[in-house]
Amino acid sequence: MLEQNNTYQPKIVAFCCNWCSYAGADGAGTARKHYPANIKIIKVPCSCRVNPLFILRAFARGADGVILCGCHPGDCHYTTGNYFTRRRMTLLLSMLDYLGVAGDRFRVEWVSAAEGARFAEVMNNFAAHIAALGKNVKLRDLRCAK
Amino acid sequence: MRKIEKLMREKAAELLADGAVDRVLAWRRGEFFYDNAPAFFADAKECEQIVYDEFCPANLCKYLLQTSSKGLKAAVFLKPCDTYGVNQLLKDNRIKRELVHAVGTPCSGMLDIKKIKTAGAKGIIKVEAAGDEVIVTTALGEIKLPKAELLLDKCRMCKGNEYKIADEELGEKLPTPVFVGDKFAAVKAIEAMPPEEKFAFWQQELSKCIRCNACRDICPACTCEQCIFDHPESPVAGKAYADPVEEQFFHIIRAYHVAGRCVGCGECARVCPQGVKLGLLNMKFMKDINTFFGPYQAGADAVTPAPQVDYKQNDYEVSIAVAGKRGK
Amino acid sequence: MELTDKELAEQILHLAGTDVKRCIQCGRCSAACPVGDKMDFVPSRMVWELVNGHGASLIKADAPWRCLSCFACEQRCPRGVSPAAVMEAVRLTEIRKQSANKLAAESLENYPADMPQQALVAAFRKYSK
Amino acid sequence: MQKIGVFVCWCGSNIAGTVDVAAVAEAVRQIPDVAFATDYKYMCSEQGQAIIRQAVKDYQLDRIVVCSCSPRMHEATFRKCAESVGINPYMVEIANIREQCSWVLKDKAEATAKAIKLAKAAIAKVRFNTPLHAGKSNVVKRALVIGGGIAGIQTALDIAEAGYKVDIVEKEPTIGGRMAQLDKTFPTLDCSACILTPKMVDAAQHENITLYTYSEVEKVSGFVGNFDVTIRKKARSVKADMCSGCGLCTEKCPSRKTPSEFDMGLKNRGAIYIPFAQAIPKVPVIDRDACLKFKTGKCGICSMVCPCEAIDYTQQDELVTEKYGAIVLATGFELLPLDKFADLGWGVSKDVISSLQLERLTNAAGPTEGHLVCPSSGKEPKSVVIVSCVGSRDTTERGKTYCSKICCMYNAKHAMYIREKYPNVDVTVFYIDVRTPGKGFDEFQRRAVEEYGVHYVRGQVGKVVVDGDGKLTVFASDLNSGRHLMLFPDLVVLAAAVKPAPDARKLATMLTASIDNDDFYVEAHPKLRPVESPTAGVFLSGMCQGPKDIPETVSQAGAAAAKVIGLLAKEHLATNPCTAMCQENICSGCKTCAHVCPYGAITYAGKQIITLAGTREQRTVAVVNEALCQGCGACTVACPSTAMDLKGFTNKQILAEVDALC
Repeated sequence: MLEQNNTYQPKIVAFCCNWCSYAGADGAGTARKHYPANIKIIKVPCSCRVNPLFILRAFARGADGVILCGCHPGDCHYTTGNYFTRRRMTLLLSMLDYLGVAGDRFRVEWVSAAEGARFAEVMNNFAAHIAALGKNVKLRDLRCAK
Repeated sequence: MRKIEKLMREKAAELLADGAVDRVLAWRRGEFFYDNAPAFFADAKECEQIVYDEFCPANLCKYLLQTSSKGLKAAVFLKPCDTYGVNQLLKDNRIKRELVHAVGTPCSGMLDIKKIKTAGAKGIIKVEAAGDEVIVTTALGEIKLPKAELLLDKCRMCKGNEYKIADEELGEKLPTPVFVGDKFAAVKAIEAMPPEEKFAFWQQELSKCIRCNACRDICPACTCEQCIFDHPESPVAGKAYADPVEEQFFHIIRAYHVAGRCVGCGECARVCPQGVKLGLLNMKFMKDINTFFGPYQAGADAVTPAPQVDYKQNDYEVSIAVAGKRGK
Repeated sequence: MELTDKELAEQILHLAGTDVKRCIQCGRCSAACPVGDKMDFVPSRMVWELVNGHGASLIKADAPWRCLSCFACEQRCPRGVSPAAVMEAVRLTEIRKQSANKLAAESLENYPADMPQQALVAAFRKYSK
Repeated sequence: MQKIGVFVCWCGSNIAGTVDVAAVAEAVRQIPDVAFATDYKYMCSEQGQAIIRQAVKDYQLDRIVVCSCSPRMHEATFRKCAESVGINPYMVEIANIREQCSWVLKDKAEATAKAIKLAKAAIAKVRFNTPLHAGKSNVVKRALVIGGGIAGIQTALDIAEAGYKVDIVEKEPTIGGRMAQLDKTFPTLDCSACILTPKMVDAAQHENITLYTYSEVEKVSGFVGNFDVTIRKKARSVKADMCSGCGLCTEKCPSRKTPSEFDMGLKNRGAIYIPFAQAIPKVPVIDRDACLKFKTGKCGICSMVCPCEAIDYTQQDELVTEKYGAIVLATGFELLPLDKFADLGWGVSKDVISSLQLERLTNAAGPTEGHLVCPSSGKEPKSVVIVSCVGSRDTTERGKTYCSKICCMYNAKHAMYIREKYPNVDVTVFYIDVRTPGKGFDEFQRRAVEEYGVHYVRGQVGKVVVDGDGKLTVFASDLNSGRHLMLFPDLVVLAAAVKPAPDARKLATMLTASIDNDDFYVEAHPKLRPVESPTAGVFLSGMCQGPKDIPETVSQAGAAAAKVIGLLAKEHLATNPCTAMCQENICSGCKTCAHVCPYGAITYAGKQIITLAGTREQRTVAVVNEALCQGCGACTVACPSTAMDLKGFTNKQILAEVDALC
């Protein structure tokens, strides 16, 4: 057994763009909107900075969930960044789903700088969703047929 | 095909003799009659060694990297499906158009020796295609087999006899195998599986891989100066790190990297010594790109930007795109 | 066991299922109420009592029994609060306390034929739980 | 060996109340290469910074991690502090243990554990930090103000007075904006036109100001100090340089079916029109949708009567491109459309009007020359009801959740207008709360009650019923007395909520300025940077940022101007050093990255490359223009061989964080 069920705390990595979602996370803090401690944020300048490799790496290292947050499409600080993110992540998510590995453990959400409360809500929902799924082991085992 | 072989030899010799090109890229007889190999020809006199028959599946376009980087002008014989690869190399700025002399070479489908052997032919001496049939000469005599069943997998999904790039064409275009049915049928079958089944399937497929890199080396879209898997600074640590991440994700990342650039030539699956169904990964991305971003065929020309470097303001949202296809 | 004022208010609030804390006491509900002038506690006052936890005063009020359940108050509320639901909750609290139906379907024939439909519907809403 | 210093801030009790800061310092002290770790009450204070400086000297630190509030708050502070002791500012990383930890968690053990994790991630990242150096970019000494209302005019005047060129783009045919429509202004009751029109003239005549009226911003590119803006000058169909502004054409125009926008639909205007007498520029425009000449080809009267031959039916839209160093958004507001308030009589009776319509009705230059009349009958009303908060503080889909701020004051003003001129007219104001913060504001509202005899009733109007004869009945409730009221006014004024101008969102997208759910522009910081947008070089002035009255608008306009002047006064701007970089020996020159660059910052050049194998080769590789690159990182992911990386957010740095957190 890796961990006891009752002590199981999912590990969740949130990639947040500096201009919208990271500011949204700050907003959640300012408004004292609670979200679980197991969500850890990594700041990136724009959601388009997030390489699918980072997400795979997080999963491989034992993350139970990965969420990528950026500005709403059309509101990207860099004008077009999140449009590319959207296409890239559509392909990635679809592929994860196709491989039967982490399709339901990866999410993309758009959270603006003004949406502090929504940031907390999105994180709470995602954390509850991941907690319900339980520990992620598949990606670590993908290439080792027993 | 013999006729075409003669035309090829003449054309190659002519181009080399004139000094119109520095090299000719063609096929040469291998150890067995069915393993014709790619070869460079620099001398008009050698051109008699050029062979062309139903066992020349290799796409020669990637060898243009070598000539182009050295500033050598090369003539290359391209079957219709091979022309997509050339366009992709041009689009990726990997070869110089002025250093390529593309010669369209008719093809009516390449044969799979494994399938011929499986069909019951033993002690094969010679194989010749004649219309819809294949005449197999064995030590025990001649047998006739239906050609359609002996084609290479990639030829069963033939894209047609159009050359997407050609400076000249040899002879008349040949009728190509007609593929009937859904080329994404196998992808759809996996998509329809429950997650556990998908996982089991891929776990089994990917575990076969021995990391020989044949798929990467043959791929006309895999043309990086330095592959990230060989590069110690890259996000997937290099071999020295012996990180399991690299092992697990090699094929996923490779497929992701060539998505939108993969021309669907099927060479990766053909050369895989372990028979990993690599096409299913590439075809999945192709299908998704077509579904989510609109019809796109990499290599159809050398200018249209790949879907991942393009966008529409009203593209599907990530969750909607994927969930919608899941049928939720 | 006798409920305290606060507990009573909580019970009513639970039954009402409307977020009374959002109320800004603008009074649109009361102004829109067709029988507001006949009520001891106008709809906004009902909500206000509930916000402040005065359950007992709600139970004592006559207003819920005058309410037509026309939902004009809910429809006009700029804050998405439903005073009608509060009225209903107070009635239910009272009715359930007696654990007996006051109105049975059979009693319908005792009513005059020209009695307005809305009055009948309202009566059954209130008394047939 | 690296020497990392970790400084854990208490932020008073903001962090220390929930996170065991000493435990965080102790935990990170155990990490290799952490040469020093401590905690202090206020790291950002002078004493806190002194601790950092001292530790750098004592322990020869080369990297700093501060566990504190959001980097958006004090990253710059700590970078400066590092620089002052000779450490490159980009060798500093912030672990956000306030907004992301102490403020969102309650359990101390949990919060402490998370804070340690976040600190470890920052330490993991800082190991891969490299010194970065900011470049320089020029500042174009010209500002653009979008919107020609009082906010835009004031901002432009202040900038122009400081000696910089300013262009105002106004979508209407004249500058002046909403304020030009008003009769009087609170709390002084001085005439709106008397204080606005001189400013309009000043703006028009100022040698540093260029007006683009009847124009819209079409396209914006570039970045702070160097914006490229395309302005569409819509065809007026009148040659501005020839027109004398005599107005003959507007009088003779036979088309009279278009409601006047300026008079809020209370009057019709011609197809060729000047919005109002003091319009600047006083040049008419032809509304091509209404004009008979454009619709049927028959007419042309304006052209015939024009003494200056200024009418030009063939005029085309003109595109002007200009470079700007700064952009000010002053796009103003409009009233919430009241279509969903038919229960208050809107759209049912002509005598239910909006506050702005009342302004036009009482304005001496308005459609009735200042005579207050009921629009239905043209007769003077005997009693008037004013309804506050129509669509404001409304969380349903009908309205806006916020308080529109100005209505309480203008309701009092309107009531006074009426009582002043028509002492026999009864005025009742229905309100939820009367909110009058501001100098002399409460006194003003009290005057309405005490001196002018305006009835104030606490309670919202429930409905306004219009009977067959068009008579109005107002049902309301007096909450203070519990009394039900039925009033029969001749005129009902709805104090509609304010909302940002409809093109605010479109402009926000063009400028990548942040916008909130109600379409108000978001300021960089609500308290510390209230007139700046988070997008560098974009400033906010007036109502487009949030509801505010004229005095506030003018002060904000001045503040925005001061910020613009501060920016334009700089010869150079330090560019963001976190730009993309190309590892040339890996770059294949595939040009994929250039496709995704929004700034055109990537070009290709033939270069002599030393390959990984050590040989020399002539190859085409990507070259990043660091002045143009804004550091989004799109190229880094587009690159299949990861030859592109982003300084400050390198693959290694991000992966180190991933590894530390997983």
